Amino acid sequence: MKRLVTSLGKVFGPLTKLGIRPQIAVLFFALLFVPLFVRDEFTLRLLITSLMFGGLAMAFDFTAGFINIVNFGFAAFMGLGAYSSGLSVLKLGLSPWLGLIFAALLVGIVGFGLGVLTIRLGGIFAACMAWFVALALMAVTANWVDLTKGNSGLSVPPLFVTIRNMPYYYTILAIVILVYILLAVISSSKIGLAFRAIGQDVVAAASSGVFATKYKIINFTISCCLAGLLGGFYAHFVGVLTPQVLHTRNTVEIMVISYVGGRGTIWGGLVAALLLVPAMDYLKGLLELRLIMYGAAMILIMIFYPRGLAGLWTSGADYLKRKGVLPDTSTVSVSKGKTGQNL
Amino acid sequence: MLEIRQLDVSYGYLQVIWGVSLKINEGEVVAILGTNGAGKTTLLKTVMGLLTASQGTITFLGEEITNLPTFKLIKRGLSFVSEERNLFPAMTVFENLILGAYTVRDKKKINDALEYVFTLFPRLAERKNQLAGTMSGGERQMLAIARGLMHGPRMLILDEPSMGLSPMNVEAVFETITRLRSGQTTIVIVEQNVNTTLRIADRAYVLEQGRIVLEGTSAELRSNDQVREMYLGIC
Amino acid sequence: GRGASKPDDGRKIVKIGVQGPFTGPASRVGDEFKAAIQMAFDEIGNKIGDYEVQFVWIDCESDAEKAARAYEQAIVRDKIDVGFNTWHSWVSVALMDIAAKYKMPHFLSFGATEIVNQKYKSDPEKYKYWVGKTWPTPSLLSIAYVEAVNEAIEAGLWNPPNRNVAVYGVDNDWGRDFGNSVARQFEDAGWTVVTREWVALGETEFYPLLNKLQQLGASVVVGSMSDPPSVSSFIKQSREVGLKSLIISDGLGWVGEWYELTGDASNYVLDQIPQWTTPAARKFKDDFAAKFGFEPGASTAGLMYDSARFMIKIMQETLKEHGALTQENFAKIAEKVRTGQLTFKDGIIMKEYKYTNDTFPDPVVGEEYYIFPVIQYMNGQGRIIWPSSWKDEDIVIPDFLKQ
Amino acid sequence: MILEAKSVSKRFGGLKAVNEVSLQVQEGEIFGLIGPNGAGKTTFLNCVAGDYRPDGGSIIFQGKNITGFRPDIICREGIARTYQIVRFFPKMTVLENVMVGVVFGSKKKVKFPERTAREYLDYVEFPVAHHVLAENLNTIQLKQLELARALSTDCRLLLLDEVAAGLTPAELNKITALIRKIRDDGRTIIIVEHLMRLIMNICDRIFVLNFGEKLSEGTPKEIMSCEMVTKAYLGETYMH
Amino acid sequence: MEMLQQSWDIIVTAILRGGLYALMAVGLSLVFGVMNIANFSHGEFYMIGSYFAFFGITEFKFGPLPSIIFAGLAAFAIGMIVERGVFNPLRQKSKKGWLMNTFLLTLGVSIIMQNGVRMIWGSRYRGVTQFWPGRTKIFTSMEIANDRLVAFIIAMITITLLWYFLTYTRTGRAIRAVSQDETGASLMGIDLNWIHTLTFALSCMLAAIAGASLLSINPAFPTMGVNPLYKSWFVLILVGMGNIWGSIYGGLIVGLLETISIYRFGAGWQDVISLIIIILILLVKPSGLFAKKGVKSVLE
Ligand SMILES: Nc1ncnc2c1ncn2[C@@H]1O[C@H](COP(=O)(O)OP(=O)(O)OP(=O)(O)O)[C@@H](O)[C@H]1O
Ligand SMILES: Nc1ncnc2c1ncn2[C@@H]1O[C@H](COP(=O)(O)OP(=O)(O)OP(=O)(O)O)[C@@H](O)[C@H]1O
Ligand SMILES: [Mg+2]
Ligand SMILES: [Mg+2]
Repeated sequence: MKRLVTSLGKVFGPLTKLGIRPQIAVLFFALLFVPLFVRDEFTLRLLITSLMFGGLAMAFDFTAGFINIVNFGFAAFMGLGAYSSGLSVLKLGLSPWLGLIFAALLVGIVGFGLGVLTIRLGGIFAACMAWFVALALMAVTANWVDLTKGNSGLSVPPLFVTIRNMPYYYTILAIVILVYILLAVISSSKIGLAFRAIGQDVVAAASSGVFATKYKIINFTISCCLAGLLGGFYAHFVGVLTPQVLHTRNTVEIMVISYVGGRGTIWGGLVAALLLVPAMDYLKGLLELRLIMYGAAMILIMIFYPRGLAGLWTSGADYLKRKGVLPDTSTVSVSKGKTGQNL
Repeated sequence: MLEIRQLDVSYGYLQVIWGVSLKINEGEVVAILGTNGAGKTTLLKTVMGLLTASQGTITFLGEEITNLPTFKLIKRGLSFVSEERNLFPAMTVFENLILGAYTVRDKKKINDALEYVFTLFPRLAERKNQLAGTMSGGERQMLAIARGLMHGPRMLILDEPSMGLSPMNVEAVFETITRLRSGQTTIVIVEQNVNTTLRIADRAYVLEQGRIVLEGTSAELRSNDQVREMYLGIC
Repeated sequence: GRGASKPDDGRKIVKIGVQGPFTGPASRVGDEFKAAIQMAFDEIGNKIGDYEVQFVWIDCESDAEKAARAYEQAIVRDKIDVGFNTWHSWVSVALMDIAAKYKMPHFLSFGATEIVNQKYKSDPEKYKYWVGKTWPTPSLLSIAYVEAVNEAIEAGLWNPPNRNVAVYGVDNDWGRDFGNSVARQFEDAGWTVVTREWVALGETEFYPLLNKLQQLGASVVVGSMSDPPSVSSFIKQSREVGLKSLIISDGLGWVGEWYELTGDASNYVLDQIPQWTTPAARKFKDDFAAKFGFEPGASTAGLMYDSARFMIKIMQETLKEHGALTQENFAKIAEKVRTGQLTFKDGIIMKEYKYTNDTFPDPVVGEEYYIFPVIQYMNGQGRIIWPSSWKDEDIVIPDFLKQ
Repeated sequence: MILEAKSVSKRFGGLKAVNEVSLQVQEGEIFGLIGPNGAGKTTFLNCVAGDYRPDGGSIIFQGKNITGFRPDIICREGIARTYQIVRFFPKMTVLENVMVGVVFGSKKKVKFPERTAREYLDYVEFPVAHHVLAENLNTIQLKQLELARALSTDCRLLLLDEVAAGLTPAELNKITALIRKIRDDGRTIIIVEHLMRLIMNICDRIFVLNFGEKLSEGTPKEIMSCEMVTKAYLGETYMH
Repeated sequence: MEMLQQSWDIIVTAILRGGLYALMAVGLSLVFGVMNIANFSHGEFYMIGSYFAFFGITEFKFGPLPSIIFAGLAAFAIGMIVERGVFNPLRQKSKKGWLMNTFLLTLGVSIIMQNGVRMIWGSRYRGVTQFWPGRTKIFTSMEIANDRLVAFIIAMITITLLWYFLTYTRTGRAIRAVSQDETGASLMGIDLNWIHTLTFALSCMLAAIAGASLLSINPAFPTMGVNPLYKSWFVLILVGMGNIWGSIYGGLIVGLLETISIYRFGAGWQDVISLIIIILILLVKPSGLFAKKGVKSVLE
């Protein structure tokens, strides 16, 4: 066992350097081959949705878990991406693929603006500012009927001519891998160091030479850009958009996934999505009871395991390392080391 | 009056206090000395129910008080002036003092206590209506001590009352302690200012890495070589 | 799980996938749907010929993505044989693609706005599995108000101070479609539209709006809101403000308990809503209330009941003609529904539910087919004032509107 | 002269926390800033480090006017600081805490930030393993960590706000030696401290603030014998 | 003349609207100030307040006022249960990441309450047509339904009582003390657990009173709490945390913004307009209109 892990460690060594976790690389590898075994259209669709939420949760965590600002309007930026991709196809005649890119860029720009808006705000005020911007966006989407068709809904052309789920599956898988790698690389780079520094103590970060504003804006821009991209995918996958896509309800859903996954980990959100979305689907028959269970589960997790799945994984791995089953390879361990007590 | 037996305290996995036992008699001034991070604050907080003990017992006036919630200890006559002062910054000096007497229901007793602390610290009487958050460091410390006296405690525990104060204010604080002592209040004091502390204390304990390593009267300790080297800086 | 396929013990089962908002913000409607469908199928002992009917309740949660996923699950996992019903138009749009993908005939959906028609017309061949709307595009119905008002004026029942009309509505697909089409129809009939006001869904505070309307002094105030708190607040507050206009509140009576919410503030208000007119309808209403403990709405539970019975008829017809209740056979029968060869005449709400090639996906609208009578409320009762052939009474004009 | 403050002022509402303070700090000296609680010492440091923008006056650092610059720019210009109440990144390891300073704190591009960070930790003789999360450290360790982070920005001028508060005499001796070492390695230091023993021991010159204004300035000896200082700050009965 | 009349209408409407926003916001602010919980289940207590008032009137045949008081007390009790069952356990376990963890807890509470109510009472609308029939003339031309006026008065009285309670009573002072320094408060002999439970329950009671006194205007249904919740957050953020009188101004400002935008831009845009203005205000005053920097308390 130990030797296997060590040799795997060698293979993944360069990846780990970039902050890409071997277990996630394995997961992606497995996901690549899923359609070979699962030919069931519904399961594929469920996986598509799960991956989509996983991607969103990762992008959300990139802000919440690193610079410690909860973008409580996150769904609206995803929705904005959906609408801008859809409308760019309908009104500008772009191909849906270009639409996705257009959406990513546009929402990235809006994220830039949001970053500028929230510069001076901290904590709950920044979260509320993002939320208010989102609510305003949603109201605009509902009211600008000439452009968006408002609450009647906007029909959006699909990405593929075929109606099978497979192409969508590989598209979203590619997007999610891209998102993960991008976020993992950034967050393990110098920029990531700056993100975490300003997330934990802005003043100390500034006095160490970190220009908080710049990194806050970079973070918002990237996170929103990815939300826009995923939103664009949503648009062309589902085929119809209503302002409800921008609803706070969806932000809560993404937030729960990312928190259950574990804050500040990037990968936690993806794993949580792959578990939670199917689980919720499985329980659909319970109607309200399902949502009550969902609420209760949320409460129990927050009370008893606030570090989420990632925390569970880490403590599990720590336990194994202590038992000597796994080699202690990490240079930067998150475990609580024994501190020396004195000079 | 207060007795601690074989106390262990940990933060998570990290044990900080190891089998500490000590005893404080009525009317004494006892100092607890120790290097930074020796666990002095931890010890006091555990006595006050702000932290939980994993092992051992604490008795106060013959009754066991181990791990009782803080507010019950206040009712029994303990009082704690913490390192961080813990004042209510958006309330006036007067309101802070009134809250000090939260456990006292008798209006007259409250008024007497107010009068007493105002004679101790005339400065507070002048600043009765100033918000605590706007007071200077020295004034805050006075307020914290005064507030700790408001419910007429039988034992007052002070954690580094002179920390961060200018020499003049330090002087004032120690003067107050001397005066309290003559007022029959038992006092436990934790200080870095070893020199001065040993001058006013009857007895002292030395805590090191969470263990009691020395104890004795002030005079004994002052002449102890180890103490002289470690704390008095005399080599 | 529910992923079971059919039993091999010779029992014949037909699985019908019913879409609806069973949880989420519109779950109230979902409750009524479910109850009405159960009423209809209970009456036939849940059997079509020797087939036992099994329901797969497909919850859309008022969300297009979730609805589509649930629908695909119902098709792939639960192996439904036929689809039935929706509530939101956007859900219809999302499901049309799924239905086309699996060639799953899907009958009689509420989702009514133009967006559904547009999608259907963009590729009728592809979307032919989307069979019929239970509710026509709103503009097809709202013309009745204009006619009712104009007829009253011509008949000398009312001499309005001006021919101005103010339009209001809830800000969603329904409210806007309705408001805009009724505005157009009033304009075509020579009226002037002085304002159009959209309010947020769930809004219950109408003082500013009503004061504005009152100052505009239009003779008629017309609009629609889909949620009862808004409607009842609007009506009550219009009395509080003392609005001196004839109020048309399309959809006031959509939920059974409307009178408990508005009280007599609803007097004189016009609505266009199916009524429990026939004995059969009233019986349904009473049975429903007795069975489920709440008042059914004629336009939700009532229409759903008709729709479910039409569905039963379709299923029976399929069995009769093709001998088995399979997806392919349902698809074949869809052709007859679309062309008007198969219609439903025994409804409690409408005279006849019928589609033709010209109207599809809308039902045929007309006095002998699908029409909502215009009614006027008085002390908790709705009395039909239009069309004249159905009329209970003439329109009553309140004193404050008389000149 | 490395730093010059020309009649720097900072107000909070009606309160003049720092009022027209002018001072000069020479290259390579240890400059003490003392005064009663609330005299404006921390506020003055905040003005120099850019945490506050002065309401009036100017601050010249190495011949460059840096008044009102952002703290991160000032840091990269070469002024680093520690805080009276320690500031650090609790969820990062000791090493990462210092790396923030190494990577972002100086104009120079550091090739191997990790190695450099370790060097600074060794420089302050940091006693704890480098992969420990900072939230698990105690006060003195945090102060050392903060010092290492400040130094890691490769500063020319170091502002220390009550680094010695709460230390025992033995620890005090260590920190005194460390401060001397930092100065001897060519850095200038401004130190704010209440501990006279330390101040008198290591400062080349001392500046006394009272109610936001200059009270006195001079060598430790001069200050000790200055009557005004005794009255306002040390107290009549002050004795060493 | 007409302009004047219209301005009066706007102002009166805004005041009536704002009063109840203020009542909601005060409760939110109380819980945030004392317990540091950003409560997203506040709207659900508004909702159950509505339900209890309905049952008070229809089942127990109370009059309007007793029904409202009944609703307040019932919500108080439920609030106590929720605090003891949800927030208290977390506090005992760990205070790390408290703000975000409790935020998620409140989301959970909100989901459970919404769906629980739907399960128990279904999603039918429960309302009464009127509490206090009739209208009152304000100024020369404007008439206002008594229900609305009384609801406003109830809100104002409740807020005043709360203010008195917090300022002058021993327990009120204890609540404020906890909001400023928990350790300090416990060192004064204050039972933190009790104060937290009390505070949360009080806040729930305020929301329930708001919901109950509007029953004749808003029938009760499971998701009715969402809108008032949003509005009270607007108010809270606009005025800054922990300021009771500020909440009243905030309520009026939000009411006024909405009313004006309805008049000027049409109904659908009210959220856009008022949100944009709130955002602009926040840009100028990042911690809210009335917030004092660095001082955290429930009452200034
Ligand atoms: N952000 C602020 N807002 C309002 N007043 C402030 C602020 N910061 C400091 N003050 C006030 O300015 C004065 C000077 O404070 P400063 O912190 O500079 O004192 P100090 O000399 O460092 O005192 P100490 O030795 O106690 O640390 C004090 O009266 C303080 O209350
Ligand atoms: N919240 C905490 N979590 C983990 N460890 C802690 C915590 N608080 C204190 N410690 C550790 O416990 C030990 C004792 O700390 P304590 O504050 O009791 O020391 P002290 O003697 O009061 O020191 P000081 O003179 O600095 O006040 C230290 O090693 C410190 O790092
Ligand atoms: Mg201590
Ligand atoms: Mg200072």
